[in-house]
Formats: sequence, C-alpha cells, structure tokens
Amino acid sequence: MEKLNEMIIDFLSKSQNESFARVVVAAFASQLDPTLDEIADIKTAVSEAVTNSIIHGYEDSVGKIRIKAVLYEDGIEIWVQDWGKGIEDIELARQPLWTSKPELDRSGMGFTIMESFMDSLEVESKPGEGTIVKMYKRLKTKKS
Amino acid sequence: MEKLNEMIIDFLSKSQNESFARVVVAAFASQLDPTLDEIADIKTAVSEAVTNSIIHGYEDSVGKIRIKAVLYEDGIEIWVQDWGKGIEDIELARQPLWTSKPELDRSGMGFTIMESFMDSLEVESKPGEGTIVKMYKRLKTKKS
Amino acid sequence: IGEIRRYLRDNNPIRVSRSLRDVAYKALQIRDNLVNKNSREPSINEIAEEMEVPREEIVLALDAIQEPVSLFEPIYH
Ligand SMILES: Nc1ncnc2c1ncn2[C@@H]1O[C@H](COP(=O)(O)OP(=O)(O)O)[C@@H](O)[C@H]1O
Ligand SMILES: Nc1ncnc2c1ncn2[C@@H]1O[C@H](COP(=O)(O)OP(=O)(O)O)[C@@H](O)[C@H]1O
Ligand SMILES: [Mg+2]
Ligand SMILES: [Mg+2]
Repeated sequence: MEKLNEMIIDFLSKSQNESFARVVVAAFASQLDPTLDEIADIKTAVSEAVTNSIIHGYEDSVGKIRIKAVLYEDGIEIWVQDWGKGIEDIELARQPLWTSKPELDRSGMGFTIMESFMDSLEVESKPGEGTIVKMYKRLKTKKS
Repeated sequence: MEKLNEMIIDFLSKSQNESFARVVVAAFASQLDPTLDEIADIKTAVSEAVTNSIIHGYEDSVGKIRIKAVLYEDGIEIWVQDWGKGIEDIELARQPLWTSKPELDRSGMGFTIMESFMDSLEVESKPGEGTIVKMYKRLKTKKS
Repeated sequence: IGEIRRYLRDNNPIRVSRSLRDVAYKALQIRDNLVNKNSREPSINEIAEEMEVPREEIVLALDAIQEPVSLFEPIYH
C-alpha cells in the first residue's frame, strides 16, 4: 500500500516525554481525520509502549527512544523502539497480568492494552540489545 | 549550560507537515512552562523555517526535513535543517522583503519574522547541500 | 429524539478536529479568566492545571484553531 506520510522522532527516556510522545503521534495521526475514540486508542497504546521503554528498557538510566509512524490510506503504523535491556521471554511478557516489576505496582497489562486498542501488535526484542513494538491501527475513512 | 531535554524529528517536506512540525516543537517547548504568547512566537518561527525548506529548499520535490530542539533552563534552541538546494547569498536572503520567488507571492519576510520572534537566528547554507537555521528563544521562568 | 440522537452518534462519530476546537476555546476562556484574576499572562501549566488537561494537548488544540499562515497566504505584501 502507498505510504501517504512518514516521520521519525528520537527523544530521551524521561518521564515528562511520555505525554509529549503521545501528542506527537496523535498530531500526526490527525492528518487522517480519525474519530476521537480512534485517537484515544492510539494515544493509550503509545503511552503504554513508551512507558515500557522508560521503565523496563532503561530502568534508572536515560536512553534514546525512537518512534516511527507511517500513514496509509486505511490507517497508521507505529513503531516504538528502545536500545535498552530487552525482553528474555517475549511470549511470557505478553501474557495478561505478567509483570517483571510487581514491586513497582505495575499491572502487567501494557501489552494486553496495546493489543486490544490496536489492530495488530508485534514485539521484537533481544536481551541486551533492545526492543521494538510494531503496531497498526486501522482508521475508518469518512466516506460513507 | 545544562541540557534539560532534547529531541530530533525527521519528516517529509509536504505542506501538511508544516502545522505538524510547529505543534511538535511547541509541545516540546511547553515543558519549560511558557505563556501562550511565547508558544505562538515559537510556532510562527518554526512555520517560517519549515515553509522555507518545503518551498525553497526542495521546491517541487519531496525531501527530508530535520528539526532538533534542546531545552535549557532559560530557553529553547531549535535547528531546522534541509538537504535541499541551499542559499547562494545568505546576507541577501536575510534582507527584509527579499525573495527569490516573487511570482509565488512570497513576502520575503520569513527570516525577518524568525529574527523578530526569536532571540537569535543563525543561517548556514551551501548551494547544492542544504540549509540549517538555528534559533534560540529565551523563556521567562515563572518564579513567584 | 433519542433515536435521532443515537442515529447521529452512531453514524457521525465525533472527529478529533471538532473536539480539539472545544478544548482550544475552553483554554482561551480560562486564559482570559486567569489574566483578569492575576493581572498577568498565565503560563501553559497554570491553564493546564485549571483544565485538568495535559499541557501538550492544549498546545495541539490551540494549533487546530489557528489558520495556516505562511504557506498559503503570505501575510505581508
Ligand atoms: N521495552 C521493554 N524493555 C524491556 N522489557 C520490557 C519492555 N516492555 C515490556 N517489557 C517486559 O514485559 C513485561 C510486561 O509488560 P507490560 O505488559 O507492559 O506490563 P508492565 O509494564 O505493567 O510490567 C514487563 O514487566 C517487562 O518485563
Ligand atoms: N531552506 C531554504 N533553502 C533554500 N533557499 C532558502 C531557504 N530558506 C530561505 N531561502 C531563500 O531565502 C529567501 C528569503 O527567505 P524568506 O525571508 O523566508 O522569504 P520568502 O520565503 O518569502 O521568499 C527565499 O526567497 C529563498 O531564496
Ligand atoms: Mg507496561
Ligand atoms: Mg519564507
């Protein structure tokens, strides 16, 4: 399918950048004139992915997070990437309620939320190298 | 001075990305708690720089534009870069009312606007290689 | 009436552009209130706190009610 538009943003894994990142992706997605609900879904998924990079990927250090977004006729593709500690067992990490940080009061529902708010979710990760979360959200066009 | 935060964004020189770019920079700048007027100044300057890269740098082709923004205690540094056709005579280009595209109804006031809305403006450019516009905006901190 | 409303809701979901405008006008109204109260320009955080909306969202919303200036209609000529 034809790419309509494309952007890449790099920012630091500081907590104040979570709401920044969410608005950047929402602003970009708004070029497809989505509904409020659709944009809320996208913002929630981006928040979860970025929070994971900050809290799990880089833990107490500050590293780089990259978001790539591509607009297509029928939706938006979003990649959230970090070069942090990576995930040992991806299948386990994706289980609802599973968290490696119960002591921080994490719910273990991040991946489950991304999966249910978006139309697809892929996770690629290598311990010591980092993680990429690839999501796609279909957006209903206004033609009706 | 200490860098508080930093981001880099790459996007295409499509006209719909002008408002996207200025929102990204303004949202980032909002971490320094500016007033709405200060935000509007930043948006205006970013719009002018990005518009120049779209219209003059890349003319009818689509190329990459990069914005780098760094937050300091006392303000924001913004670089807008393109790899387009570059500027022959920078001093001339910066003159008020001077434009290379009068036929497009350009005002020739872009650099003048950037200069008056920001606290400093530097332009680096080489014909055939591209242009970087470096701007700084001091933001009053709100102690009280 | 209820049925019509439901029809409109189901067939005409609110577009983001519309809700951004609502947020923006609210933010401008709150700015005016704060100017009157404190006799100075409020900062974005002061507006955001009052509205209970993240400051970045307000920035985005305010942009949505701004006309694109430069690209389409040069202002000085
Ligand atoms: N970017 C990442 N880097 C390293 N580990 C991650 C990353 N994202 C997720 N994980 C791992 O996957 C687990 C599940 O993630 P998630 O479903 O978001 O739950 P939670 O964040 O509440 O723990 C995390 O506890 C963590 O161990
Ligand atoms: N990014 C750029 N790449 C190439 N040329 C540029 C660029 N930015 C500015 N210029 C040159 O500088 C001139 C003056 O720019 P400006 O003050 O913004 O006026 P205007 O855009 O209305 O022509 C332009 O007409 C153009 O020739
Ligand atoms: Mg999580
Ligand atoms: Mg110009």
